[in-house]
Amino acid sequence: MTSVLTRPASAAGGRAQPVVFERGLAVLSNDPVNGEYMRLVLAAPREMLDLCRAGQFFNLLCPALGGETPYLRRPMSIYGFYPERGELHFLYKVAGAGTRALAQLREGDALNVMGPLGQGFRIDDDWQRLVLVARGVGLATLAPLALEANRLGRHLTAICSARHPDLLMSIDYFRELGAEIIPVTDAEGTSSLEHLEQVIEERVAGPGIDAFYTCGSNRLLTLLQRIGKRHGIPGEIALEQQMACGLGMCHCCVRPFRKGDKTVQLRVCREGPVFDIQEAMPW
Amino acid sequence: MTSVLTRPASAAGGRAQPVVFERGLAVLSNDPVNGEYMRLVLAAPREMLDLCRAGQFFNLLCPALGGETPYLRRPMSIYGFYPERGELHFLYKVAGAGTRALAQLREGDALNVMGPLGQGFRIDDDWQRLVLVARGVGLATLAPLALEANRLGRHLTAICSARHPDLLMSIDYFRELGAEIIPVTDAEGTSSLEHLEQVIEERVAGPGIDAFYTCGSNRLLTLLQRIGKRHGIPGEIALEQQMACGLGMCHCCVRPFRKGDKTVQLRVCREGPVFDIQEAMPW
Amino acid sequence: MVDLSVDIAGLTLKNPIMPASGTFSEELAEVFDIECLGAHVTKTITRGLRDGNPTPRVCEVGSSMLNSIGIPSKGVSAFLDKVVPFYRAYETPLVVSISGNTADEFARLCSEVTVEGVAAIEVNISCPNIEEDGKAFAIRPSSTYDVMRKLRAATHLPLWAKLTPNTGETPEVARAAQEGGADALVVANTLLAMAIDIRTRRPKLGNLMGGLSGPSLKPIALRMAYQCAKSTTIPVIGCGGISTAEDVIEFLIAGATAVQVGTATFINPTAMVTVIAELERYLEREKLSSVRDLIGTLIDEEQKEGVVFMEAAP
Amino acid sequence: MVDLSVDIAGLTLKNPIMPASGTFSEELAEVFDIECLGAHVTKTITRGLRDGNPTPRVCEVGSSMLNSIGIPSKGVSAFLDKVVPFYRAYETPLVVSISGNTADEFARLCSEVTVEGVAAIEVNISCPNIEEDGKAFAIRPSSTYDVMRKLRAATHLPLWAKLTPNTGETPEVARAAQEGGADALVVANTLLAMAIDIRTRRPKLGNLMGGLSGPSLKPIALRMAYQCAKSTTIPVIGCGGISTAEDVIEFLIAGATAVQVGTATFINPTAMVTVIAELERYLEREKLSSVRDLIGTLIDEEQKEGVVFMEAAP
Ligand SMILES: Cc1cc2nc3c(=O)[nH]c(=O)nc-3n(C[C@H](O)[C@H](O)[C@H](O)COP(=O)(O)OP(=O)(O)OC[C@H]3O[C@@H](n4cnc5c(N)ncnc54)[C@H](O)[C@@H]3O)c2cc1C
Ligand SMILES: Cc1cc2nc3c(=O)[nH]c(=O)nc-3n(C[C@H](O)[C@H](O)[C@H](O)COP(=O)(O)OP(=O)(O)OC[C@H]3O[C@@H](n4cnc5c(N)ncnc54)[C@H](O)[C@@H]3O)c2cc1C
Ligand SMILES: Cc1cc2nc3c(=O)[nH]c(=O)nc-3n(C[C@H](O)[C@H](O)[C@H](O)COP(=O)(O)O)c2cc1C
Ligand SMILES: Cc1cc2nc3c(=O)[nH]c(=O)nc-3n(C[C@H](O)[C@H](O)[C@H](O)COP(=O)(O)O)c2cc1C
Ligand code: FES
Ligand code: FES
Repeated sequence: MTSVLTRPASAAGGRAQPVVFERGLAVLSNDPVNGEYMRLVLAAPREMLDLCRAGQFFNLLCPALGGETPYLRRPMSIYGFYPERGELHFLYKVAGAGTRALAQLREGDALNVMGPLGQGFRIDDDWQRLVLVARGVGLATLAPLALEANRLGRHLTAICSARHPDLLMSIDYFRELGAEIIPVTDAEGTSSLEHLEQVIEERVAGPGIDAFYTCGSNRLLTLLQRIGKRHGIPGEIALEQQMACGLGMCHCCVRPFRKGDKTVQLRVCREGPVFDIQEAMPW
Repeated sequence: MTSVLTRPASAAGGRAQPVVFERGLAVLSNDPVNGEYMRLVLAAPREMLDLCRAGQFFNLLCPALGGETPYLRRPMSIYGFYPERGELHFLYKVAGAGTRALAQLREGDALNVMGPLGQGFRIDDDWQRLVLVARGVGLATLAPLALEANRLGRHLTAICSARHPDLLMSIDYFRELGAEIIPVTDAEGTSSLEHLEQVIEERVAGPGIDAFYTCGSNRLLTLLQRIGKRHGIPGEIALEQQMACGLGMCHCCVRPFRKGDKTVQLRVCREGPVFDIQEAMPW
Repeated sequence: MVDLSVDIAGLTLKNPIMPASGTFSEELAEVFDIECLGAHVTKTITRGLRDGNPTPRVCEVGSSMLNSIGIPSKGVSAFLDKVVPFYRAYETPLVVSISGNTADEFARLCSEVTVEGVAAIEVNISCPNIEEDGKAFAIRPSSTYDVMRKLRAATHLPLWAKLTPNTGETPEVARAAQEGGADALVVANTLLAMAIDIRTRRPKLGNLMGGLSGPSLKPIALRMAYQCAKSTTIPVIGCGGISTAEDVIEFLIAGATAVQVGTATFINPTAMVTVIAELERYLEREKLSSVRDLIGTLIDEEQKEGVVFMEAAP
Repeated sequence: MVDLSVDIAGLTLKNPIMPASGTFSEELAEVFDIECLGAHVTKTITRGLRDGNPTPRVCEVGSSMLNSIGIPSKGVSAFLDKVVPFYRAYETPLVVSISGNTADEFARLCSEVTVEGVAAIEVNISCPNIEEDGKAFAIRPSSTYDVMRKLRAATHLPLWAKLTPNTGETPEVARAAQEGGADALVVANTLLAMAIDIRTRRPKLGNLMGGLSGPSLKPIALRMAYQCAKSTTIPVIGCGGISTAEDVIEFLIAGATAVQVGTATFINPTAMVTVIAELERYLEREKLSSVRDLIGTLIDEEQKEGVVFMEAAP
């Protein structure tokens, strides 16, 4: 529907204003990125793109195509948003019915999207040296963070992990945005936790790290929690959970978080998908 | 599956043999015939076409196309079957979800059909002068009767009724097969029951009529029952009813019939769709 | 101009379309102006704090879904402090959904939410009654009657009793609810169901089973709405699988005075807005001046002996 | 070679796939060789002649259907004279489905169909009990137990009790059926539902209401099959919305020993043939030597307190 630029506080006395779009967008392209991933580019209106933030997501109404009949919407991180060009990008892995249907979309088809949704990444003023650690499709979620870091003139190191060098995505993208890349792969034996810990510790000792960013993986979470605690480095993690509404209404997307000595259930779609890395709980 | 040439008696001691096909056929064409009707031509195997009889029908698994999701199969009379050319024809009116989906089929698409089903028209050896009276899409059901009559060298008169001369279908088809045509239309005021009765009575008095064929309409049924009784002329009617299985299993397609002084429920898909005209009951 | 307003036990709704409990919250106001709805219905709360069920809490089944959210609740005081004030900014009547595992706790909550700004209380009697065998109150007429009596005594606000489809005695339960003091019936909640992931051989829901909602539920909920309208004299609010104006019309013809839209909002967040607009257009096309002219207009005399009280199919 | 055979109370089926009553008859033998099925299950008969319900008797709802066929019956002697002999030509066990509106009539029919050529009797206790309030026997544990006792006394053949989903007491009814003498449970029949044609404002079924079958029913029937397997010690035969091998596997994992395929045969007359072949391929792929290795393998310990006896969703 319509939109305003800031997300209103829900509990305040006044009425909430519409800030979330639900709209059919035209597909500009939908191409394989490598054997496992596809990039979907949609034409989006400026006022929608102006609202987008790195780390937020959209809830996509996957079409009934190719014999698939996905019912619920599918959440997808914003892979890129370009208000100047009027483009909204997603990077996705074909997993089940919904993404199989997405993969059938052709130029000119329409896709109904709802968003932007959720809380994006935080980059505090004094966080100058950022490090992101991600694997696989997690890079989709972290990619726009590189754009944002670049816009804000921060230094970003991207530790990109994959099974095989062929599957390392977004590297060029990160490089273009001036990020330093550290690729690690299973095939080359460089992606083990021990090796990663060593690489990170060297940076902490050397140039220094002001904040960590990661997503999705339990192993990376515990590693970064440990290093973060050890050196007092803050960080954020983007998490996933099954969703229905994507807006905060249904409470199906909760995960447990540590708040002091209590465990609280927070909604990934609303309080997240980005959370404080120390509050997140391994699963 | 497989097939044999004759329909086995179900109750007999031996095992029944498969005689009904369920198969995906390629669409050869699917074109509008006039504003309201479409003709669908499928490529069918010889052994299926050899089993077809005028008056029988197929149960079509309408595809999920154009946003339609028909679930049950849709019964359609055989409009034409040409073992020599390997063609199976249907003539249909776009009514609801199933036929709207059918209308989306394009050359080369596949359509799953099941059949041939039901009992076709009877043409006894001493029935030389046949008269069919039909309206609208009913002509689809009666068309192959003309073919059969032609093959058997019988004389056929087709009284074709429609709202408007433009909607008179199959006339050329009947004419090609050597049938005599009597068109009647609402627009010209020639389709009233009184006028029809007069036309038919003249033929009874003149060249004579050995058997009547009609379908679907209550008004035509009662008219032909009356004339048939008056002159002792036998006849048959093809009837419709909502169907699910099309085979005789579910008993959803029953209609009441007079058998002597009793009323019995018969399955349109199995004992029909063609019934003795005097046994049929107006509805 | 057609008149979309309906009356539910003295409460006038500007149109018969409202959200179903648990599928609506303040957040939807970020998508459209929720003042356009007939009523606002909040997620069920309990008196105390509750975490809700383990995840995964939802899954897809065909073109419908299962959920086992449970009733995570921040408790009644958080609700009164934060949620009720949010809705005060709207003129749309606020309907508060509550539940409890014992009749007394339930009744106590009922009186606690009887505050200014609340227009009616929806009592979710589809929740387990732990004082008996853990079956929902609304599975049996007797437990329905007993809990409704206590709830009735606890508030002067209109009471909407929300029934469960997990029963073989819908008409009897509906009558018991009316006799116990319900002013309207919400028909119905989700139907107990299950799905298994054959690869992992685990239930698709963390809670093993959950409630079916969405299009698959529609013919069942419609049957129940009809049964309830036939067997009581209080307004029925249809709920279950409604996603289009045609669905709404089906429920109104069956005898519902209003409807709730649940799962459809997840698929299409503006579903209710569209439904209101299309309902209005339909009435104009049909030359009906009021939506009330549709209610209970099913032509069913031929089926007089019917199966209103027959719970057995074929 | 994988072993597809299962044992239902002493009766060995060569595979666990059989048709559901009312969706199968001699005519299907014209489409494929029905000797490939695990069993043949006939349409329910009653003792006397019955016409069945008014038309229309079926309609489509979403990707499922409603039916109100009723039980048209040519009576028991026509059945014994014509139907039973047809199936004697097959080695596949014949299961005869019967029903009655009073327990005594039902039991009498049960003994009348105890003839050579019949391998088991499926008792459709989802039909109305006219001696009580017209509710189906299988809606309540007490009426289930009473009718099963009489049926048990009437035959030495294995008795399969077919349950209804129109109840809030599935586990209790299942236990009552076992205690009353059932050798197996068929879970389940259709769910009472309704559809309205908004143009004519008439019910889409001549009988006003009818039973829901097809994919929409699957998650409900699966939940019931699981509940029955957990709450009794006799084999459960799953039924409801099964149309693919994956559906069958879901039911087997939930605890069903065999399954019945109903509506799917209307859509795809060779559905059962395909399902048998695909089930075999699945077992080969999974390196399981017997289909029996799948039965009841649901990993559900984490949900120990579960909701096996909870009939209330959210
Ligand atoms: C906030 C968020 C952002 C995401 N961003 C991306 C992204 O940028 N690229 C990408 O490839 N994937 C992303 N995912 C995961 C993506 O949502 C799932 O891969 C997708 O929903 C799978 O749908 P499917 O129908 O193909 O698979 P199925 O397995 O058939 O899905 C069945 C159901 O499970 C849900 N589901 C399955 N996997 C996940 C998952 N990992 N997280 C949440 N729900 C899931 C589906 O939404 C659907 O409801 C994100 C998930 C979340 C929660
Ligand atoms: C034996 C037989 C032969 C037929 N031959 C032809 C033919 O050659 N050409 C043609 O155009 N039509 C024919 N019909 C009618 C045709 O089956 C329906 O028009 C068609 O099923 C409508 O489906 P729909 O989804 O478009 O309409 P909807 O109205 O959406 O259909 C809803 C349901 O009602 C059923 N239905 C609707 N109308 C009829 C009907 N008249 N008879 C039986 N079921 C119906 C449908 O099959 C479906 O299950 C025949 C019917 C029968 C029984
Ligand atoms: C995610 C979810 C949560 C729900 N929570 C509640 C609830 O808290 N209280 C309640 O009475 N019903 C609850 N329901 C049931 C709905 O209010 C509604 O009765 C049901 O979903 C059927 O309607 P639908 O098919 O339109 O969704 C919930 C349903 C869903 C899908
Ligand atoms: C047309 C039709 C007729 C039926 N007749 C009977 C019957 O006579 N006896 C019976 O026990 N069940 C009957 N049933 C129910 C089925 O046996 C089965 O329990 C139900 O349809 C659910 O399975 P499905 O979803 O696979 O169809 C009938 C179902 C249909 C669709
Ligand atoms: S998906 Fe509904 S609350 Fe998060
Ligand atoms: S359609 Fe099933 S018996 Fe005729």
